[in-house]
Amino acid sequence: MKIGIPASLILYLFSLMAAPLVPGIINRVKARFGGRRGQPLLQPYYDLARLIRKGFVYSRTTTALIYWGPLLQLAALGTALTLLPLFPGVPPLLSMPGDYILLFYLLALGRLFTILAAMDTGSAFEGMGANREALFSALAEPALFIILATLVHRSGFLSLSQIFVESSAPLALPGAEVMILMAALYLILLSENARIPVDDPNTHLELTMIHEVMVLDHAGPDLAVIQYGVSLKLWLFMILLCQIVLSVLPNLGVLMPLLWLAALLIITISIGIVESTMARLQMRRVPQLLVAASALALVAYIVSR
Amino acid sequence: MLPFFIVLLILLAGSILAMLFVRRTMALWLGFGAAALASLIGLVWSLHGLIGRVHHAVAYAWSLPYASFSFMVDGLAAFFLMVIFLVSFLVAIHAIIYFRPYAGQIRCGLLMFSFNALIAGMALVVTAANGILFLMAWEIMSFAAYFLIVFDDKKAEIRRSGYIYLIATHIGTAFLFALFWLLALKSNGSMAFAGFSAFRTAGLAMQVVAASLAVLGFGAKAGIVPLHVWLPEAHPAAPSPVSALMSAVMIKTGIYGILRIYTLLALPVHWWAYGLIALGVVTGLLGIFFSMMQRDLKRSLAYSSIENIGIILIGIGIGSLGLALRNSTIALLGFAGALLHILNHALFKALLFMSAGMVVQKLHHHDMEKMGGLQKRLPRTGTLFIIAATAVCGLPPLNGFVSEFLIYLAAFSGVASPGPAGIASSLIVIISLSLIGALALATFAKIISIVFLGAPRSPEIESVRESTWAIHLPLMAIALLMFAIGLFPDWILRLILPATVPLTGMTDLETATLLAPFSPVLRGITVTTMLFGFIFVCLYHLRKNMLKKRAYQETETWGCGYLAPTPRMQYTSASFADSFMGSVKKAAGLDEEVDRPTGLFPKGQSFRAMVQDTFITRLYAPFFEFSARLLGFAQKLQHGRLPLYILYITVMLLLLLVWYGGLR
Amino acid sequence: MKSSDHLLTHNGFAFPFNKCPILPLPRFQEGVLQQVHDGGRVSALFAMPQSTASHLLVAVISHDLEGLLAVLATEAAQHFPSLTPACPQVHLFEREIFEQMGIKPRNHPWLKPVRFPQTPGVKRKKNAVGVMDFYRLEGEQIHEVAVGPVHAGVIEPGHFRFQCQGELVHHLEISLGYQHRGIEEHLSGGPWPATLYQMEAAAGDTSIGHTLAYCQNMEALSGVRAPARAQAIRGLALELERLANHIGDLGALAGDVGFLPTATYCGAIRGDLLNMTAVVCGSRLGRGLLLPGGVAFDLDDRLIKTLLSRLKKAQQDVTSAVALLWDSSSVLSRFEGTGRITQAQAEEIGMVGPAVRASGVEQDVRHDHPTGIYQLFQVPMAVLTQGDVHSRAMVRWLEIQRSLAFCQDLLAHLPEGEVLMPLKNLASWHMAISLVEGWRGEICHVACSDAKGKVSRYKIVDPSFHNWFGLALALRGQAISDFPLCNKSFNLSYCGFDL
Amino acid sequence: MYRILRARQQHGMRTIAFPDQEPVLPERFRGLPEIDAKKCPAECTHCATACPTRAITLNPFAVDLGRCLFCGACERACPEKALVFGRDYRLAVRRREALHWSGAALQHAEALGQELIKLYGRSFKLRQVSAGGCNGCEVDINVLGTNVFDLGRFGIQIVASPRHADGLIVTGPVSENMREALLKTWEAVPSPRLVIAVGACAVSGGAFRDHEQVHNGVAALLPVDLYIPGCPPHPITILDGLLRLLGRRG
Repeated sequence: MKIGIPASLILYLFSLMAAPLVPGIINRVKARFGGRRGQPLLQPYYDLARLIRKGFVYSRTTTALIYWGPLLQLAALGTALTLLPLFPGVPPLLSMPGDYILLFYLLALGRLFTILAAMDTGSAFEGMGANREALFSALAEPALFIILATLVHRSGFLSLSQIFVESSAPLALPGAEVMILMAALYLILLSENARIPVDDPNTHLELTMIHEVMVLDHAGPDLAVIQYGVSLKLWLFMILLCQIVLSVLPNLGVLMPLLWLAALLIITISIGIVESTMARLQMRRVPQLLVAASALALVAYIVSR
Repeated sequence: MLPFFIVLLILLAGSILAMLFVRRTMALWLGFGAAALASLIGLVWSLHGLIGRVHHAVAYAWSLPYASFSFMVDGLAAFFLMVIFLVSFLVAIHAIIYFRPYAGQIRCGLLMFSFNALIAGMALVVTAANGILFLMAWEIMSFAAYFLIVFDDKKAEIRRSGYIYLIATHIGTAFLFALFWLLALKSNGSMAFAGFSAFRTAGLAMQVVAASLAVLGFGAKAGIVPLHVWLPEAHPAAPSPVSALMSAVMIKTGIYGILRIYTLLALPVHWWAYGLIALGVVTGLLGIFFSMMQRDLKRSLAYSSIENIGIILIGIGIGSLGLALRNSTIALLGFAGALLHILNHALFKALLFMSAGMVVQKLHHHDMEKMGGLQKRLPRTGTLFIIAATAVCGLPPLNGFVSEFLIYLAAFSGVASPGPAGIASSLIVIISLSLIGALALATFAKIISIVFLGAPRSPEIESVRESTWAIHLPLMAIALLMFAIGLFPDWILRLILPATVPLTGMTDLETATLLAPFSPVLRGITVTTMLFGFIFVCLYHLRKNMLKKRAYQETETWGCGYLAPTPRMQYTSASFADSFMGSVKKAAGLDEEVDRPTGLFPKGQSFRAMVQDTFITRLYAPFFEFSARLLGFAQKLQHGRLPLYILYITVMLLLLLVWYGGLR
Repeated sequence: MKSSDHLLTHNGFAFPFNKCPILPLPRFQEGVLQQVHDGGRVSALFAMPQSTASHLLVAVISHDLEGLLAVLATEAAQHFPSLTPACPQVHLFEREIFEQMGIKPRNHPWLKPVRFPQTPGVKRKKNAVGVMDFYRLEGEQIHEVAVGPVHAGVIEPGHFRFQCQGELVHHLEISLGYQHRGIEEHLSGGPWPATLYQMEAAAGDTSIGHTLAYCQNMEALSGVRAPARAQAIRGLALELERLANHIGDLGALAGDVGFLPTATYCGAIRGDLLNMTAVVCGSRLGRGLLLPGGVAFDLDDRLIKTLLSRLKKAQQDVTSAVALLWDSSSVLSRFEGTGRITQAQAEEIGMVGPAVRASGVEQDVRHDHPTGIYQLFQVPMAVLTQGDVHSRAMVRWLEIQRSLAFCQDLLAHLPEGEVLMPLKNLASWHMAISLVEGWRGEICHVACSDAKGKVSRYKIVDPSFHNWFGLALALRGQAISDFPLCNKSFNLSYCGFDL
Repeated sequence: MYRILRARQQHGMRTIAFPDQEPVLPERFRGLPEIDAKKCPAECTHCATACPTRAITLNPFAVDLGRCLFCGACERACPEKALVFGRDYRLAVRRREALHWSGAALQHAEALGQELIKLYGRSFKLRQVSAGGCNGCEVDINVLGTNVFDLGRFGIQIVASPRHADGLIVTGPVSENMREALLKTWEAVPSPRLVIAVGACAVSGGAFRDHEQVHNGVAALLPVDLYIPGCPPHPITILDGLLRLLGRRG
């Protein structure tokens, strides 16, 4: 267990600040692709600022769980980010062997209470979303853990900070394997963050949504907490992906921050491109996609031996 | 050992007094009070033994052939005693209030008698150091449990559950007879546990047979798939505090048995580890899968116990793997994780069953499809259930996370270790643990949602009111303990270490040294979860302050502006489970009675989905049908009644004959 | 067809009502069944008050192959045996008759409210909208999903009740009536000054279609023919309306599966088409263009040139935008096999428009009962057989191409002359029937005049009235997440149904 | 992918420059009427009689733009061409009375108060309720979301749940059958909340005014913050109204 240095703290705060920018950039990419001016880059911040100042509306059916859900989810994400090395070479705020288990179980805690918050309303819509979320995340979980096992296996280290920070050539994976691993993680990223082809963040149809429909009854500051949480979660997965990408690239020293930003930007833009060019999968096809992600991860694991 | 005998004495006295004064309300205090008192003494004593690393061993002669009153309490036994007495203590206190409606009834006296007998039986099982004594204790425990299960024996399905339990448990006992006979062969017919260590010299084949017999015999009690079928029958049938006791601790005696035999055999070898892991994975995955499918609340909890037995087995398996790989870190983490999970599961499953019991007591049924909206009416019960459910999903900052974390860490260490052996099985452990965890999350999300959240699905729920504070006190104590373990795992792990000694074959000092590097890890969990709690509390207060200043509206759940929403417009348990079955509905044992709407103007169709345990429908039912046909002649002699029971007796007699023959 | 049992007429014609024989009820019903059996289709079935005690039941049967309309009439008092069991396509008509006039179809399998009218004067006890005896799949394990009236998108209100087992829809029932504004009721005694504009707003996305049907009726009743140039401009407007909506639908279908390129482009091209209508008349939806007797706006050469060049541009744009759709396998996998309606089902429930043509039925008013410019300029019919979302989308695409060609052809050969004829008084005791192939399908208007030449009964049948039931059937056994896609592939009107 | 990029190339950037540049409207577009009362012969009532919604009152001459369907019937009926429809698309107002137009300049919609502008200026989410609308206004609201008008660039969006919204955008005359649904939706919007009435129906009942099945517009049930007349209003009119409300056009 190690306590990080000021750099880690700065990075942590930067992450908290920058996370809502990601959906903003994705929207810009989609606007470019669609041939429209599109939402301002900072629109997610404007939305948060508005929501945080609005009033509350609660259903008479609901209990305290409806706001416990978003709060626990955000607290879990805020904590999870302290366990993740945010930048190559800089250790996270907290670190210990098995920290990734704690990280993803914290996220799972957030997910459980998000589901409960949705089900608290007693609406079939939210039930539908919660059901889909529960199923898809259950299928994504093994894939995620195989990816982690691959990282641990390759590096021989038991903590994220050791894997990404302390080892000199962290993964030393040959190109093909790291590509497979990234592909698997990328699929999980799309699925866990409710993006196309699994979910459509822009759709406004109760019956086809997953994430959006779970928060149909959340208003004002509660919704702000949820939306901020959504961008933090996306950020978290992007950082993980980014770390794997950068771990196979040579260390550029002073240019590292640029490389880091570039990698994050490329991932963001790629999400925008996927959303601009692909249709959504049929709901019953999504499990197949997630099993495919597991299979990919498994291939990466086996090949990497 | 004296306090231990005093404990037994108090239990016996309590049973008898409860029966004597059964017509008075006081009987509840006598019966359950004695159980609580005895358990408290036992708890202190076992804790003392565990912390102080005090080993007890006594033996008194017994006139029965091969038998002796021989007791032994080492770290492992002390740990199990602690779990048994801890849970018994809390359940007994809860039961004093829970059974008030039955006060004065004769069957209530029998209940208390059996309750105390069950506790005594379990305590004896984990302390017995002689085969015969052990089997006697085992039978006391089993029969006590039987009478507890059929407490409400007016209902046919409860009697049926009782039979299934009785058959299953005695088939298990039959295997145990065989096991002890086999073990005794190598120690010149002696039934003393101490002598069984001679079995270590036996050949691999014998070892395999013994280990298999142990798994079959004890596995039937623990609920290892496919020997689990009695569990989902018995748990819903029994009154909830009894289910709590059975599910939380009684089935763990099966695990104890496996562990005890394990210490007696010349294991570990790879195949044993692989076998346990495989069994654990199958048990865990199928357990949670069937748990998800249930519509009966208590049945679902029962299947979740099977799942947790699976996790415990995985832990033991990976521990054994560590031993086989000569990697003591993995071994220690695996066993410590498994043992801690035994304690953890005892806590949260007791809490789950007791809080579920309070729901059941109010509604008089366990059908989740008729529940809903109870969190508003039973806020304390609901909150306790949610805490327990969070723990059973293995989520921080509760205790379930810590034990799963240790097992994970063992598996990840396996993955990280340079040797190729065991990497595959470690990966399997990681994959299945993550899948089990995610499915458990989905399952309990479903249970909480359908039972406690949303709008009531039946009108009688409207009038349900919360019980007195007192009944919740033992439950809250459990919840506090769970938080304590979750937040300070370092501390609890030290407590458990002595129990790993007999399993790993290491000394106290060795285990302590090995574990030293993990103290910071566990303190890391403390810091992280504390940070999590801190962030949450900050956010919570931020929101609370906002709420004071902001406009606040209360309305109905957004239902698209429809005029007349009904509780039917909520997800049902079956609907939630449906997507998890995917395309394996038939294989999963789903028996759908769908009268699909056809034609342009359908009228009056209905739908019913029943999930039956595939092992019952595909394995046992055909087997017993076949046996019943085989025993058709006996049917005539017995006026055609109870063929299954006859089968059981016949098998028993046969086995006894074999046993006698073998010893002579 | 026994000619003594009915009166045969053509689309857009008026006839003295006493020419139509009033049959005894059994013969009327036999006649309807016989004609449906012989390939007829019930275009309208309605009641009109005759005296205080009795009502006249009138059925309009379309014989598409012959291009004829058969009219049957009978007298009905309190009740009549329901025809629905033998002829399911009348089930909504009978429910409507019961709701409007209180005449009960006996043994109707699903006698439920249609529009939940709240108005005084209607002999029903006050019933809350959307609260009715929905079909229910019994069992505690089924959950219901109730969608609407206020939907997530910018959509009109309607209530959809699903009986679901997880994601699987066992049954869908649709309950409308939220948009009920009393158009039909208020037409009696008209036409009023606002009537024309109520027709434009009967189904606001089909302004041209409904107004055209209305104008044809008024012209037929007053014996005036709109000039050829006006007829051509009407045809142009009708096709522009079709184009705009079909292109919009393809975009929306793409949007529903999250396929952004086609969704965005088609959304914009649809606007271009709407703007072409605005070039003609100043309103994007063609409001104020059609008048009984002709059209309010003429086209000059400059405008024709503008329109032609815009059409060409739109043709290029839409071709490339829609090509992306058919090229994308991820889209096709969502479309194919989803929400199937078989030809037998489609014919049994009497569906119309692109939806029925996607199920293999050859039926198009422009082709079967042509009026106006369609008697001179042909539009080839687009028929596919699969009956799934893909077919319904593809039929639209075929119709888009044919309409584009038609419009360009028409603009190049616009007849000369006046565009408006003054309307005369309506003939008394006459009935006129007018069918128009709107973009959703057959629009049927029936007008009856009284002794003073005022409208005594005006019946409007929007294509959606026939097709909503098709959507409900298409959803059986489908995934609930595919509902928006299926719904959009029909894209039916709520207000056109509710009136 | 290549085809998608090519299509993108072909279709180009479609978003109009409004509000930085004035929109291009069709020649025959009917916007704010223009009256030359001097041309009116005495006792002439042609326009008032021709009006299907009786929006025109004489002596003194006034048009209730809230009722006006912009159908052009009065223009056609006027023998002296004293009344013609102009091309001014800016019709949105904040108060109902402002729609009683008598020839003077229209009192365009003022921006919201300072507080609300701060709250909603850059982010404004609406829930649309079609309360008996004919799908005409709905179509023109929907069109705002296309890349031509691109409502999103102003931070305005139509959202799925009223809980997420800051106001309702109501179309249709509010049929009796939609009354309760509308009120339920209103209840579900967290405050502060606004109501925007779009189209003649929502403003006054439009062509269905005084039918007993309708409520003659939203104002009968909810406090309206912005009236956008027209049947249906041109999308640019709606957009103009929204932007004025948010103080982004003055």
